Amino acid sequence: MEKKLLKKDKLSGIVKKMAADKTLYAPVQDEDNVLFKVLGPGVEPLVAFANTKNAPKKVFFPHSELLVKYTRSPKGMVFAAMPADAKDVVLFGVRPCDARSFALLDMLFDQEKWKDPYYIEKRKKSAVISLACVQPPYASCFCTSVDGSPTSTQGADILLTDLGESYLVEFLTPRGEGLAAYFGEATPADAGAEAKKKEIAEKSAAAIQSKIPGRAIKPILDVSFEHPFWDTIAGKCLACGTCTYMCPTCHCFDISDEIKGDDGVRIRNWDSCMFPLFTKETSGHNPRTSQKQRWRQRLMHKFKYYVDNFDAIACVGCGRCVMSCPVNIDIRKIVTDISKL
Amino acid sequence: MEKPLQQIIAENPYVPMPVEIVKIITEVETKDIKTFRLAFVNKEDEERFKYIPGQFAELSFYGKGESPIGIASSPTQKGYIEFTVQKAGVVTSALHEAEEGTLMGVRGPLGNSWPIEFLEGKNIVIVGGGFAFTTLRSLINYMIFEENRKRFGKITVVYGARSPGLLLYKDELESWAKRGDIDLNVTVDKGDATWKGREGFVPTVCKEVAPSKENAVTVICGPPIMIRFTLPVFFDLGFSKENIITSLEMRMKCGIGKCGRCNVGSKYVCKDGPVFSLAELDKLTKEY
Amino acid sequence: MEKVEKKLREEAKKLLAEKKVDVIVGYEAGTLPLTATPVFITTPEEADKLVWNSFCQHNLAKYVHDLIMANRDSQKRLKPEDRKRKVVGVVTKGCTSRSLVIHLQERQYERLDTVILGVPCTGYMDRKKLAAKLGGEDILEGSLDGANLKIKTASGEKTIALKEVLAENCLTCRINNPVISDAMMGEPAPAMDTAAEYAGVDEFEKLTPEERWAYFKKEMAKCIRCAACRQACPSCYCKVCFAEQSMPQWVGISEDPSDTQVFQFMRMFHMVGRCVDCGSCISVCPMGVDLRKFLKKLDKDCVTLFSQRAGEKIDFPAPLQDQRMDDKEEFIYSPGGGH
Amino acid sequence: MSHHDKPAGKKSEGWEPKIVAIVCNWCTYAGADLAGISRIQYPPNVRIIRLPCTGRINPFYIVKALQAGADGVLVSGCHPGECHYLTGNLSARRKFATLKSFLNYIGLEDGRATFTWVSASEGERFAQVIKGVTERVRALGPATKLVKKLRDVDVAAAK
Repeated sequence: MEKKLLKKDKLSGIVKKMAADKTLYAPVQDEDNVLFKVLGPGVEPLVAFANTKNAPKKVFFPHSELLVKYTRSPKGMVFAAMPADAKDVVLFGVRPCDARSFALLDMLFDQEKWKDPYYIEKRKKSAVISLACVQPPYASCFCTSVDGSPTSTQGADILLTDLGESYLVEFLTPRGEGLAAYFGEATPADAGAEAKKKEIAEKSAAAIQSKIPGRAIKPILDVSFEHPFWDTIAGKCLACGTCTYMCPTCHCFDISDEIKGDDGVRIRNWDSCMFPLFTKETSGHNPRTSQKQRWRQRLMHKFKYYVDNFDAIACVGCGRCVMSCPVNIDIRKIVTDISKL
Repeated sequence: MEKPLQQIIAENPYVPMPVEIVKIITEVETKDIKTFRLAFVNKEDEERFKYIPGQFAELSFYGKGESPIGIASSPTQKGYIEFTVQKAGVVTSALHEAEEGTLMGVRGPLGNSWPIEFLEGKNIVIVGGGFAFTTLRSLINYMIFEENRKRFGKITVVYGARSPGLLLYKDELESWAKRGDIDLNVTVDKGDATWKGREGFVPTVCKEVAPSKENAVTVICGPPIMIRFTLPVFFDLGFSKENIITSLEMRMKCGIGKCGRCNVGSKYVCKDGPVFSLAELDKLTKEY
Repeated sequence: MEKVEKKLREEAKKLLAEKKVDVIVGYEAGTLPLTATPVFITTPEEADKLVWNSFCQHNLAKYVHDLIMANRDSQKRLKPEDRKRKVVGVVTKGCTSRSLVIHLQERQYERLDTVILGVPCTGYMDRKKLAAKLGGEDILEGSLDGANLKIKTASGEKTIALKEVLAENCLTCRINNPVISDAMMGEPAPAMDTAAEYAGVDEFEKLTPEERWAYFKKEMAKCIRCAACRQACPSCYCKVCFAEQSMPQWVGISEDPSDTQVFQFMRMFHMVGRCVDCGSCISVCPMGVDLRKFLKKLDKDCVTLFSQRAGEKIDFPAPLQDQRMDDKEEFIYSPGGGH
Repeated sequence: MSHHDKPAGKKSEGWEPKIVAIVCNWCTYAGADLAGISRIQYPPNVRIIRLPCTGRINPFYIVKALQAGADGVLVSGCHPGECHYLTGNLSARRKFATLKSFLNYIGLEDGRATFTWVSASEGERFAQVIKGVTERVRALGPATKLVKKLRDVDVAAAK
């Protein structure tokens, strides 16, 4: 696919132009946080090293999403039609780890047998412009341990790499090429730029210091469901679910109905396997009564079940859970400890 | 722009099909289990809702949400589907208040099913306890249907409830008893003045009936305590784990393997189950 | 602080060796720079893990409640005479001790269930404040050197005064030494700046209702309904939270603005006379919602209306448990005049 | 805080305030009865919910009523010292004092939630209270704060 060079000072203008034409999400400073949100007019998109506090998965898998509308007739429930089309969306400044999360979520939401039309529709209508990490943003980044890299193209439609003076713009997919018109000021990339990119890629991958045995623990997990090790991990866990809400790949949800007058809606909302009520049945029986079981579920889901089902680790190594856990439960340490079982 | 509802239903597994409650049967003396007969509002939805015994569906009730319930009717019964529902949570309680003629929604069929192809040509031993008899009833009605009966060997049924008043489908039990091609053993833990049938727990009755393991498969569904004591009986009779089939229950929401709460190990009960053989269950974790 | 830490470890060893406690809940060093994290110590050998420093932020009373309840639940089926008490030792600063008092006032467990290891507290570092100071730059290494933090980031080494990044609730803390304890690990700490305790609330009260509503709305819009605030709160121990009851369903679970506002409003309102201003909810909030602006108002009202502070006195009923004829009632409406 | 806060919304044409009154069984409900028996006129804008005692009122009822779209909520019980259960209303008074203050603090108009006492013999006072509260809420206009609207696709897309 095509590669171009773009002078660095041109980027902001291009992004703002896109934001004027389409719904564009970008990292934006919001009080003390950098959040991934819709870029309003006159707002500067951020291209600094830090990643967004919230994961960009919410664009395709919103926190609360309308599934079904209905009304009440004298006889009961009557289902209403729903608008068909999602809007064209551009995601700008997505980190390669987060872009990989889309590829991982595709595996679940876009399976052969059951497709999730809400997710797929939004995914189809979107283009992801990824921004390579020329330096790892955090000491807790560990993408290289979970099949990723700071310059991974997985899940992205365009990859931008900061070469110093200019960005190398790689159009990776037809969806990415659909945005080529916006990059009119870019010039074709030469071999020198490619070499530079390669050098940066190697350097940035080497700069990721934090390592965990991501794939290596799978065979251990296969046989250690009952291991006493699990008793040691979750004592201090608050069951707050912050890790799952911040995680770019966590995708568990709840469905609830709301009514007002004669109108009703069915909404799906993010949920978390960390919550005691997540699996509690009407009868009162709960297959996962303890935080130990719930933590084991979270870890197993990411490092075993997902591998079993899709041959992929459901973790992109962004380090959000490590940084946001209020009691400092560090998934890197847990995975490392498991590898020694 | 809005799409017509019928097209959405065809493309979207989250959107229920409209149905009408055409009949409500109170099954037990405690009145907390009722069978709801639902007819599709649109003919094409009935075509779309092609199911096999053992599958389940999500029932939608106005303002209350959805609840996953096993299908109690057999696909051989045309024109309607049936669900036997115990009053327990938000949706089922609302359903129990409903009257005939109420419009609601149904989403499905979901899950795998009793392994019909695997069962074909074999002797089938059905063991059910209490309220968990619903999808077994579907299977029995399917197997004894005229055109299907010859596809299966000997059919033995052991069905137990705590008391005579808690037996489901009493009329059907009577009609099955009159048939010569099904060995029906209905038992209650404790009978009453009018009860002339068997008394005793399901495991004990299974031991007495002692079905042969030759070319036989047993399909078990019931409360965990019943299953726990029944399994050893079948092991003693020589049934292999591949030939013992059961159905799991878990909290579910989406029913299509996305929402992430009903997994047992790498398998989702809603999508890969609810039906598993004991051999399959052995390979999974014990978190259910 | 080193002295306190040393004494703490000695005391913990002794208690565990003499089997006076089953577990000690304390703090150990975290895996990230400048952090401390809760730890459960069950053998004397492990006691050396315990730390006491300016990063010990959590209100450990939450774990005391959790551990005692879990123990009780696990023995539900035993005969009363066969049940065993689980004694939890807990490293306790001022706010933690007030939470313990609240648990005792609300008869969650008995005083005999805990051994309180009191520590004098001079406040903890607010990670969010520090992050803001560093402009979001990642902390590669860090240490506390006297009154200053020495921090290494990608852009170089920095020195920041600890006082500048102490949590807001600590800066104006009125009760920074434990109100109850079985043993104190050192001399009581000097008082903090209590004069400014309600400065934020006073200022907010001066705004117009529309301005206040705008602020409330804006802050609540940040909330992602993860309920981390509730989970971290030592006073939030209901077996099933109102937010999760389904019959009736009090509040919707989506991020609908009204549902979020009502959830937060009611959760906070449950803290009348029960919020000890420990900052747990604020420090765990992933989105940085300004909950303290509102919680502190409840505290102020409690003081002005009922002359009480949450968990301050053990032999006194909690404000909302108390019934008095002589309460002020200016808020009562009377037709034709007044409220 | 004064009750002359700015109205939250424009008074829409033909709008009538909806007021939920949560009252205790022994005093205020009897007072309302007396007002009825005595044929004292008062505005028809209240929907009365009877509970055993104001002490039984979960503050959530008040907030929930506001969320569901009530323009005003009135809580009324026995005067202090006259509680059928001795101290139920004293407990309630502490809850309501803080609740009202907290509602005002987050910016709700002062007149949305009203607390008062009406005894079984005060039929006239009951009518006066309803009149007063209705007028106050009418002056404020339809409630907009905390009120829940059903989620729509547009809302979903905007997020």
